[in-house]
Amino acid sequence: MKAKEYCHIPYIRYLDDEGEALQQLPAWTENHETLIDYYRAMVIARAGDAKAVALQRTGQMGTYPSSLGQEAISTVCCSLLEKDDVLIPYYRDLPGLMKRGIPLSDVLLYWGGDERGSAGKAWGKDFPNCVPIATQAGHAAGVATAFKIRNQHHVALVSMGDGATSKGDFTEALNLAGTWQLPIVFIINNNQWAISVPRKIQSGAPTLAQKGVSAGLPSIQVDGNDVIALHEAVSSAINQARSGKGATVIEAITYRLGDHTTADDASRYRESEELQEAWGREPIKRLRNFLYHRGLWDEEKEQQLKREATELIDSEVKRYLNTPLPEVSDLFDYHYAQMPAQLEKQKRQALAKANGRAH
Amino acid sequence: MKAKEYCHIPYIRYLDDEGEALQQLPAWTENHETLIDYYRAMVIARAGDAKAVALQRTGQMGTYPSSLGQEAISTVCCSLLEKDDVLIPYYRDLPGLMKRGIPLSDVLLYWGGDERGSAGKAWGKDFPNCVPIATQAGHAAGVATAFKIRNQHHVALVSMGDGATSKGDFTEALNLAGTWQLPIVFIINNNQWAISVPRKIQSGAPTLAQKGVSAGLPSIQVDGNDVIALHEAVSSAINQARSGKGATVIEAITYRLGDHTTADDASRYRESEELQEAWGREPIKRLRNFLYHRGLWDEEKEQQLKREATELIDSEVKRYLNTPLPEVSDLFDYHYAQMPAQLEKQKRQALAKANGRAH
Amino acid sequence: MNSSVSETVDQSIPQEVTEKLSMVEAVNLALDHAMADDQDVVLLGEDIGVNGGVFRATQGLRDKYGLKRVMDTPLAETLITGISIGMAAQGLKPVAEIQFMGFIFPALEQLICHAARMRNRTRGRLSCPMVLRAPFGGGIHAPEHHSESTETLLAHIPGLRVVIPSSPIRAYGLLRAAINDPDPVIFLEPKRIYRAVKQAVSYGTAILPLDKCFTLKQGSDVTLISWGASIKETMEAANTLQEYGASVEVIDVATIKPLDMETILTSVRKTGRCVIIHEACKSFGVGAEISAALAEEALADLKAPVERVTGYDITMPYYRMEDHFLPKPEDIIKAALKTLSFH
Amino acid sequence: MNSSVSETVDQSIPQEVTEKLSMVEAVNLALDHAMADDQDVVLLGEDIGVNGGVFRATQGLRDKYGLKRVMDTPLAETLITGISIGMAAQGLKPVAEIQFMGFIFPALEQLICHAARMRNRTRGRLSCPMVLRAPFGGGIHAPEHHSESTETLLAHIPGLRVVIPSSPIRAYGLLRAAINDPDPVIFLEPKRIYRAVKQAVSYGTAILPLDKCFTLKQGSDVTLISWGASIKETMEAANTLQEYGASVEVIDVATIKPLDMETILTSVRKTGRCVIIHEACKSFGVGAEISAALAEEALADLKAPVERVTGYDITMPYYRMEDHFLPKPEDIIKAALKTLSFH
Ligand SMILES: Cc1ncc(C[n+]2csc(CCOP(=O)(O)OP(=O)(O)O)c2C)c(N)n1
Ligand SMILES: Cc1ncc(C[n+]2csc(CCOP(=O)(O)OP(=O)(O)O)c2C)c(N)n1
Ligand SMILES: [Mg+2]
Ligand SMILES: [Mg+2]
Repeated sequence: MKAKEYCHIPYIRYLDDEGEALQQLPAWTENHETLIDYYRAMVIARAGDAKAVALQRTGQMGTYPSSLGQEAISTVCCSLLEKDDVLIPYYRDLPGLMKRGIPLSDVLLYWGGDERGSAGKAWGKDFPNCVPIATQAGHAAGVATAFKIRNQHHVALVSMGDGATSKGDFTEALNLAGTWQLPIVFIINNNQWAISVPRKIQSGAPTLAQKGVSAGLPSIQVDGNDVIALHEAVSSAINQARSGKGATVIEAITYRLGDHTTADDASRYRESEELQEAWGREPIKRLRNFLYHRGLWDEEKEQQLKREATELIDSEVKRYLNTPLPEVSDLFDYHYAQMPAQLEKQKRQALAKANGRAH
Repeated sequence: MKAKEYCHIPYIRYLDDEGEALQQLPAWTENHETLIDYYRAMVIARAGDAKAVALQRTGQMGTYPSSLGQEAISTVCCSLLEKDDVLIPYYRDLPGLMKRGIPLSDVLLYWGGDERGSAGKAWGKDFPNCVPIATQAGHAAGVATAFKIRNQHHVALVSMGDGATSKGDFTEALNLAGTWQLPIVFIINNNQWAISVPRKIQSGAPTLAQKGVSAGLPSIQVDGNDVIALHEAVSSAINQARSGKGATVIEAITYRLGDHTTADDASRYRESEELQEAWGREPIKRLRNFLYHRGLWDEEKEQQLKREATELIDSEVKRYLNTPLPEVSDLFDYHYAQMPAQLEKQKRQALAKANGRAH
Repeated sequence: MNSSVSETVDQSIPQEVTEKLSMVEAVNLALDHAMADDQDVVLLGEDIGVNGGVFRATQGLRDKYGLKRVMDTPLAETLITGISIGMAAQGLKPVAEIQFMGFIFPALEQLICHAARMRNRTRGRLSCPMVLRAPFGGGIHAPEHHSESTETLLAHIPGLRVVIPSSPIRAYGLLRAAINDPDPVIFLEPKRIYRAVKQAVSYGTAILPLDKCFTLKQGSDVTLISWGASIKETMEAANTLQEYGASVEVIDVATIKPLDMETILTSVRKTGRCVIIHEACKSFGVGAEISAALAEEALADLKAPVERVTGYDITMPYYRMEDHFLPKPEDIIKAALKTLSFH
Repeated sequence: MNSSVSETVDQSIPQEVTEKLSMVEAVNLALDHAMADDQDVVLLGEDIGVNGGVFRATQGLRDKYGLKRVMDTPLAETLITGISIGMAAQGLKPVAEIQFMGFIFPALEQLICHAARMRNRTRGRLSCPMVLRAPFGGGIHAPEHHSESTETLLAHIPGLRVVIPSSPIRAYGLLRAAINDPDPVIFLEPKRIYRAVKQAVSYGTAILPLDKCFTLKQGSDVTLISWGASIKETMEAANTLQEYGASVEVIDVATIKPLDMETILTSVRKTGRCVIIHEACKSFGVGAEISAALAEEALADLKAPVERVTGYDITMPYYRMEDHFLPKPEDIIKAALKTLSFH
């Protein structure tokens, strides 16, 4: 009675670590625009991410969780979502947020300790960042339930880390998704670490995808650094959800090339060899090789893209840094549509105090 | 990508609905004592259970959840546990508790609204009844962790209903059991209903056993009305746990022949045909047929057993009904080993009030 | 916002009344009317569908509004709350039932971290117009975990509203208001009085404000303050005290959060004496906030220390002994007489 | 149980001191000594092993005591609490870490329904000698959910103890007591002052009682009452007030539950004036219970209404604005002067 015998989880991969095709590529890859678009998005996201880390290091922003090395997952997922679909992200989704059209400055504002980072119009109905691990899985199930009740053919896409799969919220949502045939895509960014806890002591299951099996959901593993494999898995899952056939669990295998956050020092608990090896599998280099080898990309384009990225990021950082403090009244004004009398009183006290300090 | 294709859960059954062998029986069944012991235990448990219902109906006890039709699971599990193993039961485990040597009167006291029902020596280190669904799964994992830390070759056996498998507590405990290779047997009493919620709208998974697959655990289904199949599955799971090879999930398929509790009226939500059919599969009749057909049981033995049961139950009911009210001080004395001064003050108030009322 | 809302029992008897309803029937009617009025109102919870809820609060609604609007969920309170938040963020108005308040704790992370914060976190971009209903309180000889009163835990959370009715008319009016409200409301139903009295309730019954106490009885010597099922013992005590010659004011707080201290202060400034009654444990209970606020804001007007008549700081006893835990009319009378005789 | 425990900083400096420790180092030392003294003490939590905890409270202990006694768990707070209860029922003494108090909510069902009740439920047959540690409070510019103070939710639960140290010596003495205690103790560590001051702490440092306030400063005009990180601002305010000529008494409540009202009452009966300071939201906070109990039991001695200086009834703001939320020395001074000038 070995568990492994009961359970087979497919693993999808198209490109090897160097960006060479391992098998016949899907037809859509003939349209190079998509791949180039992925590449551009990942390069810009990585530059934005590096800037966010730099802002923290220079005391201009708070704790920040870098998405270094995991850009492919978030980028591909959010490229494939439609506008009326709803993204329920977690805190390591900078690339996807940017792909959804959310200004980098919003994300910086959030990590810079300002609620207005989740308030902008560009967010649409997407969910703000979620810090309490795995709680967003329930929200996704609720969003998908709303779609179903209203007969809307939209999809809820929810992301989370490998650690999040241990929390009951995740499995409760999986179970509902299976029971109610909900239009959800669960995407697990398995970056091998939950802060200092490695994948193997997070769960004894040979794959995290098989958590989906517990709910009777189709469940697959995919190379999370391979945009082609991701595109295949995610688009098929989105289509399935959109056509009323229910949810899919996708475990995307990648690696957290950075520290957990800027407050963390991964060298305390992981071997540098492991990190070095993982650099050899990272998604941007891989796709760059692929594009170079096929003559779809060159050094000039690369330089041009880098300039674009710098320009975009500089202007967003400027917007971030120039955002004045919120009003003190903001702390009170958004708790209830109708402010209770007692809170009104406290607000007046806070304003008086703030004025007192200002003088 | 159909989930079912990824996952095969074995199903164990030895006796058909009429108690005829469906395949070669295991060697231990040659020793008839075990089977007769199971039969006796189930008959006594069912009589005790019926008495508990009657006590509630006649206003002599509070709400009670009958184990009617599900006696085999609890009986076999608790027969196979050793004294130093720890049982972490749920509220539908009367047969097992009696098998563990816990007086029926304790169980009646509990449902009669008296904490002392969980206090007796006979309970050993076993856990008291657990009402908040699935929370006991975490306790079992903790008990098993203690065994592991102390190098004790004991087993934690935890039971729960089909509904309980939807609650995150259960899957969190499964995950830990797999990760830490804990000596646990998870036994699911799948009686097809969670109050009014039928199995199929509790989970979209084809089996509940496959929840264990999410944690990489061996997971099986067993006919929960077939003591031979249960004995095979549970003893093998206990052996595996005891020998350090980790946990097993056993889904025992049975049927709740009664209402959810005495406060429930199942006719509101389930078809009487379904109930009638289920009576045809119930465990006691099945084992009785088996024993009769092999000449191991007869009418005289049956009558003798019924007299024994009545005698035992009458004396236990007497003990229950004659148990005087607890002291008012009991309400306060067991909150802390060292009673805080403020509570001491409240206790004095309560005692004074009680004395005032008594006069 | 400045005047107290007095008891509406006598005021709001609607014209089209055909029958009198118990409190749980009034809850059912409020849900029915809210669903009829607004397509976005959906119900979810354990056993609320064909079974109509273990107390029958949702009886008949699945047949009337269908499976998509009356959803039996799997057994998972974290999930029930999480999906309510997800639905609410999309503009639905979920009304979730937690079968008993003793099982609300798995919902707290979602309530505290998300429901209560969604509006503030997104500066109004998303909101959480959900209601979480739960029967609560002791006195019906229920099993373990079925009799607790832990409203304080919810009252302390900024961004939530906590509402507790104590009559069929208030149950109807407050629940309809809760469902209409654009923010999350915890609606706690004192099950001991689910079927205690009947009142005429109909579509015309007034929708009530969510931040106003109800003055059930006017008086000048002492103010009794309570909510939920304890209103019953409080009114009994008030009547006895009245027979003794005391003029008693009774306030049903009803909206625990936000707390309408204005009505309470006005009353106690007048009477100078106050007894607070609740089933929950005394320490760090809702009564503490009321008592503290009274002494902080009306110290000079207090003619006697405020008295609290409450449960002890112990786990709710199993039912054989629960009577020793629950406040009784004689306890309230004794406390009131103590304040009246204080000098 | 009758006399107050005065500040032990000066009393308990042990003989074998080699170095001065910060509060988080004192926590680490207390864990180390408890594990050395008692084989049954085991640690568990997220990232407490090789990483030594995100604040380094468990640093070095995995290497010293091995994987079986220092357990990195999967990411699941419900589970962490559930297994602690299971282990405790078998006689182990688990000390679990919740990484930040903002993530304690999934633990509440287990804490409320089981940890707090095991002894009472089994009339002493089983018990729950566990400690749940969690860093809490604002002021370190942390991300969302990392800065809340929700001690009230735990203080309201019968069967729990809630303890909050405010200095390295008290952290050591209280944590060792918490681990020795045969009942569940929630041990909340004010992370803003984890490294604020250093004190000499060693194996000889006194183990402290779990139901006694600490009088940090004696005075006769006004009593300032606080706990945790706010003790810092409270002491600053006390010093300034002293310069103004007021004689200030400062009490560190430290043991939030059970609350040592005796020490508090004795002080306020003497001074007649009281300011309570805490970071948590005001309404239904721990301050409410203290203020209510003072007015109920010492009304005649109060020369001025009790003042509460607390967080507002709002969600902890993200860090850019958290300063507007946290009580400041000038707020405390202002409130104290208000009580001093009351007539
Ligand atoms: C409920 C909860 N517990 C603990 C934390 C603290 N915490 C933040 S991130 C993290 C690790 C998450 O790991 P994983 O899910 O793998 O995501 P990753 O950060 O690796 O992308 C922890 C423990 C939290 N945010 N929420
Ligand atoms: C956390 C929690 N939620 C709700 C309940 C109320 N409740 C009691 S039993 C039950 C159904 C349980 O069904 P199942 O797990 O299948 O066990 P069964 O009663 O059928 O044996 C429910 C919802 C509870 N006890 N605990
Ligand atoms: Mg990870
Ligand atoms: Mg069941």
